[in-house]
Amino acid sequence: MSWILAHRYLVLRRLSQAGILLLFWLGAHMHLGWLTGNLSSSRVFRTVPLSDPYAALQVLASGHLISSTVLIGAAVVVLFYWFVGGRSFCSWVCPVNPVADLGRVIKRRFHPHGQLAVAREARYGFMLLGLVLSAVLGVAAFEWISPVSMLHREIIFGAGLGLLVIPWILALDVLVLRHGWCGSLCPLGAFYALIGRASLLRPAFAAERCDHCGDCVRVCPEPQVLHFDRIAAAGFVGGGECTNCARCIEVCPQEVFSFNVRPIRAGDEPATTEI
Amino acid sequence: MEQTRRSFLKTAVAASAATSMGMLVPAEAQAKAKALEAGWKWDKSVCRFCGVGCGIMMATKKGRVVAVKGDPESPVNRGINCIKGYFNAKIMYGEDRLTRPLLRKKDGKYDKQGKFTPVSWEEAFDVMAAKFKEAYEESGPSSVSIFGSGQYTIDEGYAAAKFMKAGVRSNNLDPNARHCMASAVAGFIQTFGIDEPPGCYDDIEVTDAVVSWGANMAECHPILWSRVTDRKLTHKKTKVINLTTFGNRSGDLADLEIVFKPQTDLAIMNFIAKHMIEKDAVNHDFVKKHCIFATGPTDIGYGLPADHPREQGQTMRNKAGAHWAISFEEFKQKLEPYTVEYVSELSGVPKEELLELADLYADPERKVVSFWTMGFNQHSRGTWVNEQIYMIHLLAGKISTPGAGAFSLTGQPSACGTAREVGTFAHRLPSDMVVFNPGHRAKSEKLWKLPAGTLNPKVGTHAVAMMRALRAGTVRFFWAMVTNPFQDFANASEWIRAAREGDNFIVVSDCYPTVSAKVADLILPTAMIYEKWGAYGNAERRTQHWRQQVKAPGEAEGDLWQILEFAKRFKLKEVWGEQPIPGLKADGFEDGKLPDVLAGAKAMGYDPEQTLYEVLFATDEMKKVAWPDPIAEGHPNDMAEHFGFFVHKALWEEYRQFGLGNGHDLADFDTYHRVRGLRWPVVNGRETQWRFKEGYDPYVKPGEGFNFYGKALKKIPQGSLKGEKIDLAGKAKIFFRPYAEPAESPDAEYDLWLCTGRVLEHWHSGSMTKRVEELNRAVPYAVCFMHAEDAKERGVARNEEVILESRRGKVKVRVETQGRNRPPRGLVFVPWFDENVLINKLTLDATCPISKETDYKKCAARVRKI
Amino acid sequence: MSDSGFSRREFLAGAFRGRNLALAGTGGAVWAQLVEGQRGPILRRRPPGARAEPEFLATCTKCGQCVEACPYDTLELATAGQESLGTPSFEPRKIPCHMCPDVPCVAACPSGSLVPDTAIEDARMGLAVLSDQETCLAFQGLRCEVCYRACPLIGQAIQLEFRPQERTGKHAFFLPVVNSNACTGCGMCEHSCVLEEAAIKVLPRDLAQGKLGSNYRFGWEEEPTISRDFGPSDAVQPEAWQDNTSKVLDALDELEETTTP
Amino acid sequence: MMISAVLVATLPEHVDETRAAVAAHEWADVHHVESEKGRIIATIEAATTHEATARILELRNLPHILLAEMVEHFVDDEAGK
Repeated sequence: MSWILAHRYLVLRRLSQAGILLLFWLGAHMHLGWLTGNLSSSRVFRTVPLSDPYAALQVLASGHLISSTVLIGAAVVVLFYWFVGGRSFCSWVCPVNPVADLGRVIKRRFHPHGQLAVAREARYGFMLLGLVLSAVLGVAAFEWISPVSMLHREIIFGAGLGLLVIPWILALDVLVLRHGWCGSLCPLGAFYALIGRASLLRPAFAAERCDHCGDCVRVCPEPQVLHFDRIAAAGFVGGGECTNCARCIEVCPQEVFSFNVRPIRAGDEPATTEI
Repeated sequence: MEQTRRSFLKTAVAASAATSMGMLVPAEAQAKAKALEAGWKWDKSVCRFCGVGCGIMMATKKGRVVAVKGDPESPVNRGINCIKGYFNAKIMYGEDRLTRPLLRKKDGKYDKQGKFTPVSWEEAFDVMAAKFKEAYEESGPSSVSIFGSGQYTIDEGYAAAKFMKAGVRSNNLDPNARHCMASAVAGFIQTFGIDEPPGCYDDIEVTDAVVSWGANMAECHPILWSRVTDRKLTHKKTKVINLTTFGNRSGDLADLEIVFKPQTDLAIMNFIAKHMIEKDAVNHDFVKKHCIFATGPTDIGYGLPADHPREQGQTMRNKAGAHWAISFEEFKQKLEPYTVEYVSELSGVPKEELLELADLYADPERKVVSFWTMGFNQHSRGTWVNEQIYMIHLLAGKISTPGAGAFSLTGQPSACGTAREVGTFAHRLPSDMVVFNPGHRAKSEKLWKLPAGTLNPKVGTHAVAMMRALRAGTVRFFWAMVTNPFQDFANASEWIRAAREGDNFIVVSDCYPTVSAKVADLILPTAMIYEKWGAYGNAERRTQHWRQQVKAPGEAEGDLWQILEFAKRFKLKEVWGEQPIPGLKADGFEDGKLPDVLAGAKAMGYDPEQTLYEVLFATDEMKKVAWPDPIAEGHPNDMAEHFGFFVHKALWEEYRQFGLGNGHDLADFDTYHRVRGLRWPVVNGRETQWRFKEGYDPYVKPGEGFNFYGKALKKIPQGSLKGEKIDLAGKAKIFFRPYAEPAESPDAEYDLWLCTGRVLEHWHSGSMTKRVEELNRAVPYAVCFMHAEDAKERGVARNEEVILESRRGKVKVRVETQGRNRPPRGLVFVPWFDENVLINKLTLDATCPISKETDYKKCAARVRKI
Repeated sequence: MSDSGFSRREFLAGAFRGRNLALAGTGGAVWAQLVEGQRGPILRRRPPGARAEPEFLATCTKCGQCVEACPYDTLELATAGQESLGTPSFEPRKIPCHMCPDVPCVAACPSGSLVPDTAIEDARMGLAVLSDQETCLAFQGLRCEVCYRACPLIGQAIQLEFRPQERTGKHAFFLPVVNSNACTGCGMCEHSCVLEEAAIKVLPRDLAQGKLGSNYRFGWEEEPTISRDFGPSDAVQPEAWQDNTSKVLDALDELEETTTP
Repeated sequence: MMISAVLVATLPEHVDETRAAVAAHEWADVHHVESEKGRIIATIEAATTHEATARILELRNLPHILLAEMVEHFVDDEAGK
């Protein structure tokens, strides 16, 4: 019980990830209309459209008109993540997240060596590259290779070869790339990180209680967002790459972190820091 | 040069032909042929499916059928097949073949509510004989029944008839052909005094017009339709007219497709006759020489139970078949009401279409063949409508002549050969004889070597009556062979309930688990066509024999084996004593009783302890027909091995004695194994293409021109039923039959006509074709064809599942507004092959009161959105 | 605008650092290769109302809502190892399109890749082609034509042509003929073909269909079947002849060898 | 031109007259005769299969003929040209 309390956000995240998959699966196989389609495009209760905004951007970049349904769906999603934190998608919804988390567990236990490092910022490059390639190739370039949608589709529409994404990502994360797929490559994560930079729901940071033990930095998948000076000044973990995973909230003995809504009034907005 | 080459070619072709006919066998050629078909043994056989009777060649290797081909030498099909014929090899190899007898048992004992449990044949027959005798000893021969089939081989049907009629003295034997051909039979007998068509398929190649009435030949007689198509393509004068109650594939070829309202065919034909008389298109010379006019009572009912509202006021229900001679003037007068205006309005057919049709028949320069099947036969006035088509052809003199005739197509492969010729009907004996005719009984008793008085003169329960008797509890033993009655019978739920809930014992012999098997108390696993020797008779009187090709799987045994083995369980003393027959009234018989004939039997040298098997099937004479026989050419014969003599041949030679000199002459057993079938009468080894016509029919003497020599019903009263009897030997009857309302019509509550029928891909109740994966994939389920506007009006879309219901039951079925059939507004068509869309739960068990054949084509139904 | 983990200047500078450029270049090339590999040959039977293939591929979001909407489970998303990953298509031999009048798959499509409000009779999922006459039973004279009777647009999309059967002298051929103007490509024919391998197959339209040259009209047809006029641009322009002597001479030169005795 | 081989069956006692009757047609030739079984193999010349069929039908309607069936059929594109 205490374990569950101590890991309450982890449990909730897994429930959320599994629940969403389950609803999609029921939609596809039992014709339960709560959630139909998949993460690329879907409908809630067969009415409210949802669409992957990055995918929509790629289609636009490829030079094709896009239907209003998809545009509205994309807008709904952008709006939603603007509110709950852009990369909340990554830790609460994305099916790759549990795989990446597993990769971290493996790494922590076995300390494999010889990993390549790519700058975490590379993902932004890939995000742009995705749009450029879409324009060049005339199709939504990332959607054609995206392990995120591939894994998701495979789980919902019948497991095939696409499930190989799991070992591939594990191998990449554990053996090859230091920050792994999610930490340095995923263009979709990068896109949501952009939204996240302005999003409302964030871990608030009570600097006065912090004893600098560093536990939070050790568990954080994107530790660069925990730059003490910056979060102390802002009172929030403001970095777009923060996934609202709440590991920091759970781990901190001082209860320094808690979810809160970031003030958006013009005057209250923390100054953009340029370092 | 060319002449040399030509003669060389002729020599070569002739040599090759001679080789293949086994006349000259150069060793070299033989060796070549053998190498080509390494290990394959080809033998001629017959297609298992419809009444067309296509020849096939079947190759076997190591006890399995490995290939089938159309028999290029078969005059019917010349090597081609339809898609069912193509799959003959596959029908035997379904995964769920029945291979062991299954008996309902509880706690190790038979129990009607028990579960199917595999038992030995021994135990199966023990229980079966006990249940048979239980009913028989309590209530006599009328309480037991066998429901047979037009898919029996000829020898199976013959053995069943002999077992029931001569053995246990019950006439409760009726075939499913009752649902198929009975009206045609009644029409033939009443009109010509003898059963089966005067013409043959060769009519097609020489005719100028083909009129199809209530037959979708394009799907149901595919190879014949192929011949009709060829005639139309190669003989530009040929016209094809398709008369039907819904647009179907036969319309593709037709010059004119006439869609009429159900039942109004009766009126249309009267209009044609009237039109012919008015245009003076009657062949007066022919009519005067060879025909007389006749009519019968009108209020003859609908074959429903007497207390049914529809039967009230139908005073002539019990004399439906009676008729009397009338004058031509009277005949003409009766046709008066059938003007083109009246008939057009009644039938919904535009006047010009009616006139075009009538003119076709009236044109003296045009030979016409009319074909029909279930649209006529499954009709509450089926006999009448059959008689009416002869009325038209006889008036025009277009009959029994190459290219001109009225031809009743059969549905089943041996509806003619087995059901009709053998006499597996409740009123018949072999070769058109009937049980109520003392002379016929005497002849049969003589040929069967029975003591006088053995045969039961009272007509048994016809098919529908058999089911009603099952419901009433008066029939308590029911054995279905080679058919699937609980899927086939109209108003099916009623009979399923009667079978499951009544105090009775139901035996089903089948090769696959069918609806009927599920309803049964005992299931007997049965060998299929190519697993036994046999013969079928097709629609053009062609008798075709085949050899056993492979062995049946597991413990499955043929129907003939089952009948003979079952016969071993009866001793003469159990069946040839005095027997009660409720309602029996006949000259020379005590009312309600069959006499004790054991004394007579003793005088003939029989011992009361002898079994029916010994007396009926293993007589000294039969046992002389030895096995092995050179005619077998290395083919197996499980029956002969088991019983120790050539059972099939022995039965055949006995059976054919009935027809000799009787207009039904058949050739001997061996002849049929050398040819591709022969059309009877076969006199002096020669087959007959056109009966009743001089020059073709050996029974017609020179100078007669035509002779309708059938003997039945040739003494009829004149003027009225009470009139003086006249003899019309040699003549055919031209019947006047009026229009009559259908048994049930759509009304406000049930607002649609329901018509049922077949599709090309499936045979009968689908028990075999549904096991062929390819055919099942082609047509996986039955759909309800309906007009798009009708569907729209009911708010249902194509492919939508709906409830289709009548006063008797309902099924769930998908709606089809496109596709192969195009019903008019107000009619839906559902094929009946699909056991999951058991459409016969809806159909009405009204029958033609004369032929007792059910009308599957008309009842009222409605479509309800789910 | 918000508190980010890096500055824009830093990002831009970083982005153009040599190592990153190389990474982007390599990554881009691999990525493009992967996408191109996906595209593969267009051999898929698309759902009803699908736009022309390139547009369809670009706009389809692979969401699977059409798959979910199909009551017959006809549609499938391409899985890994198949080309155009994630896009919907169907295999008629497994499950054909049943041509629902309300076309639920099209209604479900959010992206417009399946053109909204497509009437099912106007769908062009592919084109049935009787690809092998040598095995087709009808062409051997057998009474099969299962494909014809299975066709939901019987008599329109597949018609029967009757021809006398010379070999038997008394039967006829019933030959199924597909009419490309009416065939929706639903695949009922391919599905129902009773051969071990179907002799009639639904092919993508662009592979299966011919196109009449714009310079010819069928004289007996009132409405021309071609889509475009034969414009002046299709023919050689008069200007091209103005100074074409060299071309003529070249052509004559090429005949040199042929005309040498 | 087409050459069809036809099996003609008759009763043994009628073999000779049947043979003559068949051979009387200018388009028919008799090649093999099996007197004891009453079987004759004849060839028929015809321009089309339909003509061949009609001719077989004609043979079949001759007196004493029990059976006349085509057993081999050969189409010769060379001859007749």
